[in-house]
Amino acid sequence: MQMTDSVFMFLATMMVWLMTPGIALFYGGMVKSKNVLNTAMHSYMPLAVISILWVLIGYSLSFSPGNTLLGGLDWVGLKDVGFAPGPYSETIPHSLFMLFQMTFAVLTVSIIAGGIAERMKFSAFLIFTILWSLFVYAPVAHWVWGGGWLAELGTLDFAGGNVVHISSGVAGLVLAIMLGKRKESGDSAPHNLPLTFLGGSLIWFGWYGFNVGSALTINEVAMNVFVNTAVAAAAGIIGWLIVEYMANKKATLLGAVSGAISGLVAITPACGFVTPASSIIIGVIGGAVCFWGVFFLKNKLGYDDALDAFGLHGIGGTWGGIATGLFATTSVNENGANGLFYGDFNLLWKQLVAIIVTYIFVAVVTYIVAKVINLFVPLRVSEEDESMGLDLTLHGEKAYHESI
Amino acid sequence: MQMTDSVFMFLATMMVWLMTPGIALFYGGMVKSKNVLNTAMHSYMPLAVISILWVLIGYSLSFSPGNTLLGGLDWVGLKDVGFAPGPYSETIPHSLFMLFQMTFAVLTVSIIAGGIAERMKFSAFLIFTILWSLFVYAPVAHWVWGGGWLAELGTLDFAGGNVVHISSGVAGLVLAIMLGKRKESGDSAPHNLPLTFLGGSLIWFGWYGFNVGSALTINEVAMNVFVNTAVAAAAGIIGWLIVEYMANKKATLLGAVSGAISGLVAITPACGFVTPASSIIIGVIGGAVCFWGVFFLKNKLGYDDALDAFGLHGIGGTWGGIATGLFATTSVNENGANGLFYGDFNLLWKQLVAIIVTYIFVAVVTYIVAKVINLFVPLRVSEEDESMGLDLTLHGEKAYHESI
Amino acid sequence: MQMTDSVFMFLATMMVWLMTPGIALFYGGMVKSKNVLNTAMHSYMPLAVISILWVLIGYSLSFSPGNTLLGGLDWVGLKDVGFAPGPYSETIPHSLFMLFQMTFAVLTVSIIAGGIAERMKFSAFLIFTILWSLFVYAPVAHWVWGGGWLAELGTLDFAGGNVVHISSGVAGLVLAIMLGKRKESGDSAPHNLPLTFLGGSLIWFGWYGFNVGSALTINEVAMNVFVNTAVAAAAGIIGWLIVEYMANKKATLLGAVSGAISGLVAITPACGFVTPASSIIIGVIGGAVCFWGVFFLKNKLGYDDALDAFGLHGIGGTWGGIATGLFATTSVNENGANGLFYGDFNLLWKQLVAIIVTYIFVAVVTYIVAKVINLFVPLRVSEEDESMGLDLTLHGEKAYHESI
Amino acid sequence: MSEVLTKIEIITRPIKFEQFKAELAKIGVSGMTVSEVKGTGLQKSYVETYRGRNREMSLHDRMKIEIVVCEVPVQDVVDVARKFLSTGKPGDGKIFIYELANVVNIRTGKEGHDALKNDL
Amino acid sequence: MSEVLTKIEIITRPIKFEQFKAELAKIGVSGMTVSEVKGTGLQKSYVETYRGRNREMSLHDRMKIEIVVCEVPVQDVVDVARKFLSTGKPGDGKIFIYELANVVNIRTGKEGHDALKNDL
Amino acid sequence: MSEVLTKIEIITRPIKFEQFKAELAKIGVSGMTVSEVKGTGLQKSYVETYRGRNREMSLHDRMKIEIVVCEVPVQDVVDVARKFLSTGKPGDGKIFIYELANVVNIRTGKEGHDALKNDL
Ligand SMILES: Nc1ncnc2c1ncn2[C@@H]1O[C@H](COP(=O)(O)OP(=O)(O)O)[C@@H](O)[C@H]1O
Ligand SMILES: Nc1ncnc2c1ncn2[C@@H]1O[C@H](COP(=O)(O)OP(=O)(O)O)[C@@H](O)[C@H]1O
Ligand SMILES: Nc1ncnc2c1ncn2[C@@H]1O[C@H](COP(=O)(O)OP(=O)(O)O)[C@@H](O)[C@H]1O
Repeated sequence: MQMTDSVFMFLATMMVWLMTPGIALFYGGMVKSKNVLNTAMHSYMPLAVISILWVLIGYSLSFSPGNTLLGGLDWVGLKDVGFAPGPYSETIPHSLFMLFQMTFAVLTVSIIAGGIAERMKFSAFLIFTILWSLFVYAPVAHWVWGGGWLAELGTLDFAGGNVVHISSGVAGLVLAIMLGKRKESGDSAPHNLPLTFLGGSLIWFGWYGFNVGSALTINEVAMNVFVNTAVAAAAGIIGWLIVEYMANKKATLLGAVSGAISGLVAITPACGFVTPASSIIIGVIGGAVCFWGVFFLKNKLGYDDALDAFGLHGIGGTWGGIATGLFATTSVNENGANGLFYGDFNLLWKQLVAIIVTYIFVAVVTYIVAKVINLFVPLRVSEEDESMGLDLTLHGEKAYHESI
Repeated sequence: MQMTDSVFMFLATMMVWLMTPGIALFYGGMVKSKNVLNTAMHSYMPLAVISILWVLIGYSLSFSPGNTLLGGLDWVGLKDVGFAPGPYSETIPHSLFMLFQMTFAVLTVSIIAGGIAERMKFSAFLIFTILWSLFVYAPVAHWVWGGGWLAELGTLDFAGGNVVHISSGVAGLVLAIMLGKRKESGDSAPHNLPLTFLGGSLIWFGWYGFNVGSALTINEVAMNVFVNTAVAAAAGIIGWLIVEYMANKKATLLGAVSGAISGLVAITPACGFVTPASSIIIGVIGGAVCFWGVFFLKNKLGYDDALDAFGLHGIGGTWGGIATGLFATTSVNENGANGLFYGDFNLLWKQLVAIIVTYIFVAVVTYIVAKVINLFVPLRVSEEDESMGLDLTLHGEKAYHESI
Repeated sequence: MQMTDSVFMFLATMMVWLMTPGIALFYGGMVKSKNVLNTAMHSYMPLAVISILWVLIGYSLSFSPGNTLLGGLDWVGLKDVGFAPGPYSETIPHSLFMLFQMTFAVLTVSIIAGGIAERMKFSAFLIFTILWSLFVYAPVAHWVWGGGWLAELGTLDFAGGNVVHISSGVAGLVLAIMLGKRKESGDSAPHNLPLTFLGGSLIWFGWYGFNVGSALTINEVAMNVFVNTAVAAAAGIIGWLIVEYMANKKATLLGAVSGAISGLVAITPACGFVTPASSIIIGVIGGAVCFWGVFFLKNKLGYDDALDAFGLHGIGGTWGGIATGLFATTSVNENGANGLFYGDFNLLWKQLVAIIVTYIFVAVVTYIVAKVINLFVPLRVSEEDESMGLDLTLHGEKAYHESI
Repeated sequence: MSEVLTKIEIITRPIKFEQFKAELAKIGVSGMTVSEVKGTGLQKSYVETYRGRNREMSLHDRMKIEIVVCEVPVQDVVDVARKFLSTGKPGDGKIFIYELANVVNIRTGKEGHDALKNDL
Repeated sequence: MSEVLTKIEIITRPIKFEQFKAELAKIGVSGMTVSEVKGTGLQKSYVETYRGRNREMSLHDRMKIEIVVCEVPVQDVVDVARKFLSTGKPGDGKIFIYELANVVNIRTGKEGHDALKNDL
Repeated sequence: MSEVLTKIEIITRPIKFEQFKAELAKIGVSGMTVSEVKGTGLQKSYVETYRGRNREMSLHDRMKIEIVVCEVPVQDVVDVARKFLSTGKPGDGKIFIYELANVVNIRTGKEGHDALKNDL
């Protein structure tokens, strides 16, 4: 046990914690003013329900030794999860590791809300988050971090490209397709970009805790992660804006913020295994491909991924997973592996397997969960509620009041 | 002296610091747009005046050895409060402990502003904060934390249920009653809920520093506090929303944020002495009783506690104090005690004494202080100023400007 | 190497990082609603471009040993900047020191944006930031912190009064004069003060990391800095509001926030060398002179320093530099010196030299850089763009959308 | 068609609208349109101050209520409004009265007098 | 001058304005003024709830579109509007029609009929 | 009563209102009502872009100034407005002139011509 690491991880946990309200604000600013509270609520409620779920059973399913597919029930209700270090780090309390991971579990679910904004029933989404967290998040987290089969296979995912970003992005996409388009999808513009800017800034801030904290100690790898995260986000902005400027002759603020997030998503799986120079490249390409996903792919395929949960997290996470297979080098982290550009094709192959399996698993289970819920609670709100706005119809509130 | 603890407490201090601007935003979003700056100012000014007051005399009155009712003047002007550890912790600089406590003193005063919103004179409130901090906060803090009679009695108040929440809540209530209702009290709705959401999120964030930091070191108790705080806040949301849904058939965002704060207030005195399972119960009930206070009690008794300073902090703090007497167990913290549910009635009794005495003392002194101020400066603004809005009439500013 | 210091500096770095989005929000709230995104973008883009520039070359030019005027090229592309401690601290990784300094380099540029708001071409500003960072920031940082001639001379600048505040303030002023007045300068009022309040709060929060972190370790000096920063900010509010109240019979929220920043700017160079009592005086005067600069000097001289980059940072930084020469005492920091009030005139003299040289150097080079850019890209937007608003004309976005 | 269509436009300070609406409902007014406006008139101007700079502003927050009536007598509406809105202080506002040429109900297509009838 | 100037004021729910504008352009309407208003009428009221307190609100978001025409027949505008806006549900809104005394084009100074002509 | 009540409605771009008001005060106009509107007319449309998607928008920010006069000649108001507001570029706006049936002062109850007089 080392107190310094505990302080570090307490800080990192708090930083990641802040990303969830950050997402709520980031998303909230992008919807119409009649839906901002509902949207924020979607991202906020996981702080309540998933947190409780996590201590009750989620953590055990994800991290307790079990089999290669799912954790066991040993740590249900935090049994044996106390101050003594757990198997994942000798230097911090087990309960602290559990809380650090709780913030990831919460955040992942709150990202999904971007795909379903402005048309999903609140109660349906609430139920969905619980089931999804158990049936999708827990296994995928277990595969990668809990000693499951992807870990055994030797794929690399430093801070959660697969577990957090691909899984939430794909889930958002599946739900978006199942729900169908918003009635006013073609016509919508962010009602409050400063709010989105603020949210995006909190997200970026927290991401340093997300990535650097994933080292679980402040060592050489952690410091490299810190540098990589900083430059990849910066490069993501530049990548996005260049492509945006080429396409539209404008560099937008929403683009800059989105680019930062794209860069951050892209570097997430790779950050502990690549050099800063590679990180810049990964970030620039991350920004560019996410713009492409949001702009071109979405238009082309016609789904209404309202706030681009898939466009940023799914696509960025996919690129990040691939990039790890290309740019990883053991010179940076001896627990890592060499990627294609360092002479080894193996890793890229494993990364692709991990990505593809995650896509399929998440898509299928998300679909089933949503279909089952739909038997009891319709997923989509009524047309009238949608046009009146979900804040008023589902929550009985309006975000803004003027004098009259 | 241990550097790790210093870093930890620096972090905790900064987190609590952030709660005060958080309160300003939280409250600011809930008032009419013509009063948002005035409301924010009420919660912001303590950062200026109480901070200076604290180093000059407040800290000494609260924490220096004195008698059991009030601290002495030994540490006036930070005399002897330097880098060497003080009596409250051997592992951190005395000045750091002083700053940590400064953020509590500031925050407490800024909470009061919720009771008096939209009708109190700025100058009167400014003077009030200074006097109240000396005549109410300092003694109560001394009783509980400075080695005063409540400490001697053996009451438990881990992070400030009595000192911070009950005292500010009761003060807010007394002022609210003295000021009378706002002219438009029945008619007011939050002018900007995203602002309130943001403020509420910063408050929650900071609360981890508030509770965990109160351990003054990152040990087993601190880690338990961390878990308890996380689950109690989550449970508070759930508790509030369930009751709200039963009452109104809606789960609101303002309700969720208020529920989180209710849960946090409720767990504050208990967090270092109870188990996570108890924390969930305390949180759920906390959310429920605060909703009851805000909804039913306020309506019934007819006072205009505008932003529910008493409704959340007073009622939540009271429940938290009682809950400590019920759920505390020495299995979690050997410096604690066993509550009723662990076989000992003594603690509950002491908790009730502490609560009742705090209520009476705070109410009486708050009343006297306010009455005295009223002799020199009227507490309430003129009718005309109230209807024009306090931002314009008291501060010469408007929060928002459109093109015209 | 000491892990505790690394955690501390990680935290401090993150806190300073947050100041840049903070500035974007702070400034964004003060402009017209048609320019808020452009203004935020000016302060946000340095996070992208200056970050990359810093790892590529900026850090090397500023900090690598070179001559007394400029650093060398030894650390270009982070060569030799790794986990092993660098020359500036034995207890933290060199790369961490580099990142801490990165946040300063980014922030400095983002402050400049206050002078040029609502009329400068985005592309011109973007190019300007890059060149200015190389030709102005790097040398000045090297002089003071990189072992350059100002360090040799023995001037004191604890956390960057010269490097960060005077340099950005003067640059903002020079650009403001070159650009000329905004068409609607007489008529403009902050479009969203709660946003400005929020930004100002994040700035203050981050400033603790800025000042305390500049100690690079959490020792006696650092703790004194912590106290000084807290009281100087508080005193800055009081100083500003007193003078404002005397002038206008109103104490404003914008004044309070501006006063806090004034106090923080003023204490920045001094914080590691003076006592808390001196800090209160420095803060009060800081608030007062900045109000004078913003109110009287600006009106008198007639330049349009739109959001008072010079008024707060230039003037406050100048006062802070002088104050260091007056109030510094070796009793607080043996690596410091005694100021005039402690019997030695020498330091004040050196401080004045440092300030004057910085003014001249920054003004001249800023002017040249801007003139050269103007040959290729006009600095100022067209009249039509200015009246339509820069958000729409330069970025194709609108900050707020209502239902129609 | 002898019916006369009249628009009554009330400019006043922000008020408790729902109560006012209830009063009007009593005399048979069911539909109305409300908007936020700014107004200048007798009420004295105020001063805003930003970073020391003062600006004298004379625009006050006002509410504009538009009511089109046919059967309901105009005078009744004016009376109710005066009773509810008059405080005796500058800023109470004005009522402007216009004649309309026609009204069309978008949903039913009915015109004039019938357009204002509330049939579902 | 035998020309008649008419203002057509449409009150309806928030709509896709650009599409509506395109429809109107087809019949020759080029200029119009739009504002956000609130309206109460047949559409049922809703409940807002804050910290347990319920408030019944009957003001809905509405859009006011003002079009002044001279040459374009009023009936054409009404027809286009009804076609585009009518959903058959309460809340579709009303069209109010007024006569104008005159129009002045600020830029050119031209009056009446000519003021509405779009010559640059 | 031979008095004629006239409403002058000016639609123009956002302007420095306090200065404009001062100009109007010179010719005796004391009360007016202002609101933010959007307008489409000759001024060319602009493009907004969000995450790559472009939208062409033709609604510009406009200000609507309503002035009801009785004694003050309408032409004077029009002249002052044109002088102050005309820039010669599309978007300067229009002035619409209506006749009123009556005006009531809520505070005093006075009607018509007298309702507009500023007696306290
Ligand atoms: N001549 C006018 N033309 C248009 N609007 C007016 C006129 N006179 C008053 N108003 C509107 O009525 C509001 C109230 O008028 P004011 O003169 O302040 O009140 P009162 O006449 O009751 O003292 C003004 O703010 C303005 O919006
Ligand atoms: N008599 C009226 N005077 C002024 N505005 C009206 C009147 N009747 C309706 N309106 C406006 O038209 C809107 C739509 O009217 P409503 O009665 O809800 O729809 P519909 O008549 O199509 O069922 C209302 O919200 C209100 O703004
Ligand atoms: N026929 C019309 N009906 C209603 N409003 C109009 C009409 N024509 C113009 N407007 C309003 O006047 C504003 C200015 O008109 P525009 O044609 O842009 O300017 P100009 O005629 O001076 O070139 C428009 O934005 C619109 O709000």
